[in-house]
Amino acid sequence: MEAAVNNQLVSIEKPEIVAPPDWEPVIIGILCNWCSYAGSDLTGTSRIQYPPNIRIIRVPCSSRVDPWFLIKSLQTTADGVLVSGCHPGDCHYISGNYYARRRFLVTKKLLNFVGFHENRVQFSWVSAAEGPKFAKVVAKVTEDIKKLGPLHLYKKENFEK
Amino acid sequence: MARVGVFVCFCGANIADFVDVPAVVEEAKRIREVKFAIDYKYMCSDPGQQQIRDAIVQHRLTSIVVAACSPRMHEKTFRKALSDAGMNPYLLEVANIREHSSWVHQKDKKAATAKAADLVRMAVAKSIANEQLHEISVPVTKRALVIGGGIAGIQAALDIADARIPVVLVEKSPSIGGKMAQLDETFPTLDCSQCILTPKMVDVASHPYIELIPYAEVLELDGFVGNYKAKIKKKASYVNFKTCTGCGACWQKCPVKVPNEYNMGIDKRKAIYTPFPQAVPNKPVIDARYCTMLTKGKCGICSKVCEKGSIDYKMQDEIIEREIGAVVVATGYDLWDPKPYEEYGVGRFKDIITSLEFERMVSANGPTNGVPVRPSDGKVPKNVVFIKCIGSRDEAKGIEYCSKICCMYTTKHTILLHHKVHGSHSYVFYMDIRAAGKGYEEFVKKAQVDTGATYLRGRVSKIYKKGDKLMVRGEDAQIGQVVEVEADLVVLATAVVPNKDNPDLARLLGVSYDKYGYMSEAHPKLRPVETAKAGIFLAGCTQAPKDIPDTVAQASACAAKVCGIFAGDTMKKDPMISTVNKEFCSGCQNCVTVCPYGAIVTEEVPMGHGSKEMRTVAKINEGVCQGCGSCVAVCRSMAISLAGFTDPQIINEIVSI
Amino acid sequence: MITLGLQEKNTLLTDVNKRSGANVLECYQCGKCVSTCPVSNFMDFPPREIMQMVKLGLKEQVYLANSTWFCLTCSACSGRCPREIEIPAVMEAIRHLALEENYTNKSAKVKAIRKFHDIFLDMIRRYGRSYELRLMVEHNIRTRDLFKDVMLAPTALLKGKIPLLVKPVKSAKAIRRMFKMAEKLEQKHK
Amino acid sequence: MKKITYFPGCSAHGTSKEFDETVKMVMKSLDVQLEEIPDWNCCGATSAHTLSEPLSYALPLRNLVLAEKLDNTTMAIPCASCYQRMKVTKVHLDKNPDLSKDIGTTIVDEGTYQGKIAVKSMLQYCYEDIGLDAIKARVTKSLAGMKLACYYGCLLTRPKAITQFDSPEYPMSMDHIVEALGAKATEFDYKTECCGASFSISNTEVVIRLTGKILEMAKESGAHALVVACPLCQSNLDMRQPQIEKQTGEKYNLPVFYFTQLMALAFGMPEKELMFRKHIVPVEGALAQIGKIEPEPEKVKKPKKAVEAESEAE
Repeated sequence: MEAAVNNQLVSIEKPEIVAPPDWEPVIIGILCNWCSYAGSDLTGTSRIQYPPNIRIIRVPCSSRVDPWFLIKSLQTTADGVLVSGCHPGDCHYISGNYYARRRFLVTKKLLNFVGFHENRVQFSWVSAAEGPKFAKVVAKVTEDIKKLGPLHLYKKENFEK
Repeated sequence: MARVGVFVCFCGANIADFVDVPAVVEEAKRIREVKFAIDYKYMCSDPGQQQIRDAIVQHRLTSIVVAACSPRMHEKTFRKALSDAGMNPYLLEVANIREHSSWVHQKDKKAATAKAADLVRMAVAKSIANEQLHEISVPVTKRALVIGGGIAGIQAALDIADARIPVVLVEKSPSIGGKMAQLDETFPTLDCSQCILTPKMVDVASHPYIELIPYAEVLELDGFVGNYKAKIKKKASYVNFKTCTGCGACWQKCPVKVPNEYNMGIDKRKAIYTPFPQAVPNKPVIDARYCTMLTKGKCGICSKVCEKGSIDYKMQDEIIEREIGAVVVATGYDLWDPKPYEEYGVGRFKDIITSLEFERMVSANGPTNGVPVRPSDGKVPKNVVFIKCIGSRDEAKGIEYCSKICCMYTTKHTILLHHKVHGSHSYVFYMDIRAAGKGYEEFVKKAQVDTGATYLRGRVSKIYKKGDKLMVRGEDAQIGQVVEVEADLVVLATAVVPNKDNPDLARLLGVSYDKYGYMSEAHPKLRPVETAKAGIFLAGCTQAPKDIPDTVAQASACAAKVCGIFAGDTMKKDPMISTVNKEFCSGCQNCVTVCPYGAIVTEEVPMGHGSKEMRTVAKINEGVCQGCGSCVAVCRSMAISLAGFTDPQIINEIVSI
Repeated sequence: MITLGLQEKNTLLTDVNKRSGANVLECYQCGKCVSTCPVSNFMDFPPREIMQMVKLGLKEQVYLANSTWFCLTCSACSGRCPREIEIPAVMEAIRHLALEENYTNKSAKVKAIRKFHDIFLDMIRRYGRSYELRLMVEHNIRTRDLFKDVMLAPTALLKGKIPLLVKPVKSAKAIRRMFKMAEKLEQKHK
Repeated sequence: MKKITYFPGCSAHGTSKEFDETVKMVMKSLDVQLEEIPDWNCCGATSAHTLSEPLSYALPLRNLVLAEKLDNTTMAIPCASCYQRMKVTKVHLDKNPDLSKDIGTTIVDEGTYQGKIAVKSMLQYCYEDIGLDAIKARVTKSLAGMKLACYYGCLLTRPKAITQFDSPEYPMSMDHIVEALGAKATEFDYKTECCGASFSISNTEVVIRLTGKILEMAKESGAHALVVACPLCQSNLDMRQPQIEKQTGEKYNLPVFYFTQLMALAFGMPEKELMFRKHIVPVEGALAQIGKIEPEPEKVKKPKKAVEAESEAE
């Protein structure tokens, strides 16, 4: 049913656009201050290496993430977005990450509906102690987005001209 | 027009080795709003900060970006530099080019530099949208809640109360004293535990600033630092403490005998009881599980013998509330149950006991009047084998960590055995002797040399019965041979595990805990007594296993922290909280539902200027708001914004990459 | 004296860990295995010492030790090991590695044990089942200990404890195929 | 009538014929039909896994495949060693299905491994599937008066991850069974110590040492006899007993029964058919204890300060 709806719309993903050989995706990572941001700091202090494509934005809690941020990111600068918060039950603000999760799922459905591939926006739980996990998550997201190809180029070609 | 200053740090070689710092500066200079950009070896050093201060004045900067380490590290330092130069500290943004770039992309300097430049650009963009913010002050309730009345809770309560701050001390059992009250003598000085503890217990009871609530539990904690509200359940004791004189007639006459927890079940107590003779408060309670009057409606002897008529079988649990400003959690520890050690025959052989059982037996006020005996036949043992690391450092059967105190209390037990039983001998099976502490190694030497305790390095593999002896088999790795010791009594040094109520309590307090159940400190080194939740502190074994000196030190540290919070009549609070634009608010109250702190209420405002028609809008209690931003994301009319993380700030970051 | 070189050259440790699926580095030398092991006092080096020697990379000593041959795989040690190390698997891995790299312990006892197993497998190869009388006789002949247990034989035979004949497995082909496959796989390891 | 797959093992035709026979008798009287695997082969025992890992899985695998063809849900194995090799292979294959590809090529004629049959030792089958109540119900001649030390050895309950049955340190299943037969199980601390098993022929010295200690502890526990569920344990404890007595100078005089022999005896089957004549250590002394019930000792007065284990209401 969903697929049928998708077909009726102009798909945003254009597989025929070939990325130039030196193309690297830009990924925006929106991390909560208490768990995931601290976790990403730990990745740094542990000197665990990960692909340099991610640009991190700090928010107090994953529940601060407005769907608008995701849409704006994909619209303007990013090829993919990662939102990361505390593990369920560990939210510094008691229940914020549950709201975030629910809101994220709805947003994802919307983006899907519009024609974005579901891997363009991803969600993860990374605690302050999970430095290695953060590196893994970033590596995976980067790889996923690389597979999907550029969103940005497409936009430049279609909107600027 | 914004005038931004950019300060890029080398962090010695930490950043400079993997990021081309001058290139980042050049890149920053190309941004229209950047009027000044410079790099420096250590931006956080005083000369580094001086450059920031000077530039603010010289170049009339309107916001500052420091590209250095994580803002979690030095944001406060740089904010201070700003305010020293007369600038609002919240006009600072930190670009994290160390943890997020130089340290994690060490193999690709070009990419790391490009990323650092991007991070700087994002920070500049955000800082342009920064607003001047001011710290908020919140009134404080100057009363502390201490949960748990062991030595940690007692020490914390006394220290806080001595600073003339009221304390509510809640203890689960009928008396304070905790595990320390069960000990005989303490290492490494062998001073009598009762002699040093009971005066403190009495102090607690008589202190004008301490409200002692025994036989009670904390049910709920609402609010935030400085303004908590606690609900406490006073369990029904069936004895009116106000009239009871503690004469003891009731428990002397009570016919129901049950195992005595204080003596580890070695002897019996009555269904109406005071836990031990030195109990504080020295008032009996009725154990409703056993009292036949309460279970079957038959007996009533205690009521008959009580001259004061203090017995009240109809008493109900009572729930009371207290307003408090800070909490000290001191719930102590439990001992690990050694049942999984089937190869030792735990549960089958009566003459295998735990260390605390041994401690009770050698205690002067213990069930055997200070002489250890074999539970099987009541004989006094001569050869006693002590086995350390029971459950500790044993992933297979127990827990991974070292319980920290067993090495020392076992040493103490060998000495006590030597003192109490003439001609006795101790064998200690150990893996390592961990005697790091003042006077500890000397204490071990005393046990080994003066009392001649035999130390055998190896884990015991099997215990079996031969006649009335227990044969204890283990390797002595020193000589590389398997040895068997004929033992009269075997004492297991069981591991320290967290109080089994810890996870439940942690959840109701909103504090995190680890996989074992110990509550987590905010930082393992630099904030060892704080929790991540402001105003809640940890003392003693609630946080990790520790001995009495460490526990007392930590309890006093908690007291200092509590007194710090209560030093003024108000508390300073981060201004990063939500505010409502009443003009835009549609009164849908979505924000009220999502706020995890109940910080959002509604108020009535006039429909328009001078109008008499009223409409409902949201109102944020700035004392309660913690700044999570949940309300901002759900607000349909964009009426709420979160200071420091406003929509323009974040969107600026997104579009500037 | 033993001179310890670079740990990265310690192929013994990586080989043993890989083959056994255990991690020898987890051993913290508590010695519970030693006093558990029913045959530790017959061994050149009890399990705890073998573990340490593997950590130190003392390949020759480990491969030539009789310990791995004496291990009965009774699993008492691993059941009690606080770090849950599969010690019998470690012993077996060392034994197999030593066999593959042609290290042979020349002591009479190990020889006798090996002989026994060789004869036993030989018998299975031939008949598909084991045959106790032949096992005993052949073992005595091959270890030159002709009169061992000779006192037991008459009673055992009289009591019908040891049958004189064996009923071989019908599909001998399958058995032969197994032995071939095993040899092939072992060659691969070498 | 229940039907199960039966794997007798090589020793059933030799050293442990009495085990095999009594298993068959007991199962018949408990209404269980044993279906023997056709043309089974040796499990490889200790020798296979000592010398060759692939072989130690290949040999039992053929039996497992043949067993599955019989379409029963459970296979019961009297010999502890066969049981363990079979169970180890099963657990290993279930965890690493790739392995059966390599090894499975050798048994193409028999079929492929499905992994659907449960592998149990005869002791486990009696304890778990038949149950104590059913056993108790069949007893016509109580063994009351007999004190028995139940010896499990190493392979029946260890390693826990493989066997998933009873305690690896102090199992009680066989104790419960002999108590169901009316006998008394003694507190026997050496019930899971290894007897030396596979060294019986190649390294007799070790076996004598280990077995001697087991016999000593059994005697110490006050037992009239030992009960086992493993042919290797039986032959080591029984056949080597005179040798051990000679070396230590002690007289143990402990006959070693298979638990099924005692079940058959308690079920009222004629003694003649239970093959007691096959035992090296004479059984008459132990059997004579049946019916001699000691008077219950008077309740010993508990010492004043002793620990009383009373159930605490928790």
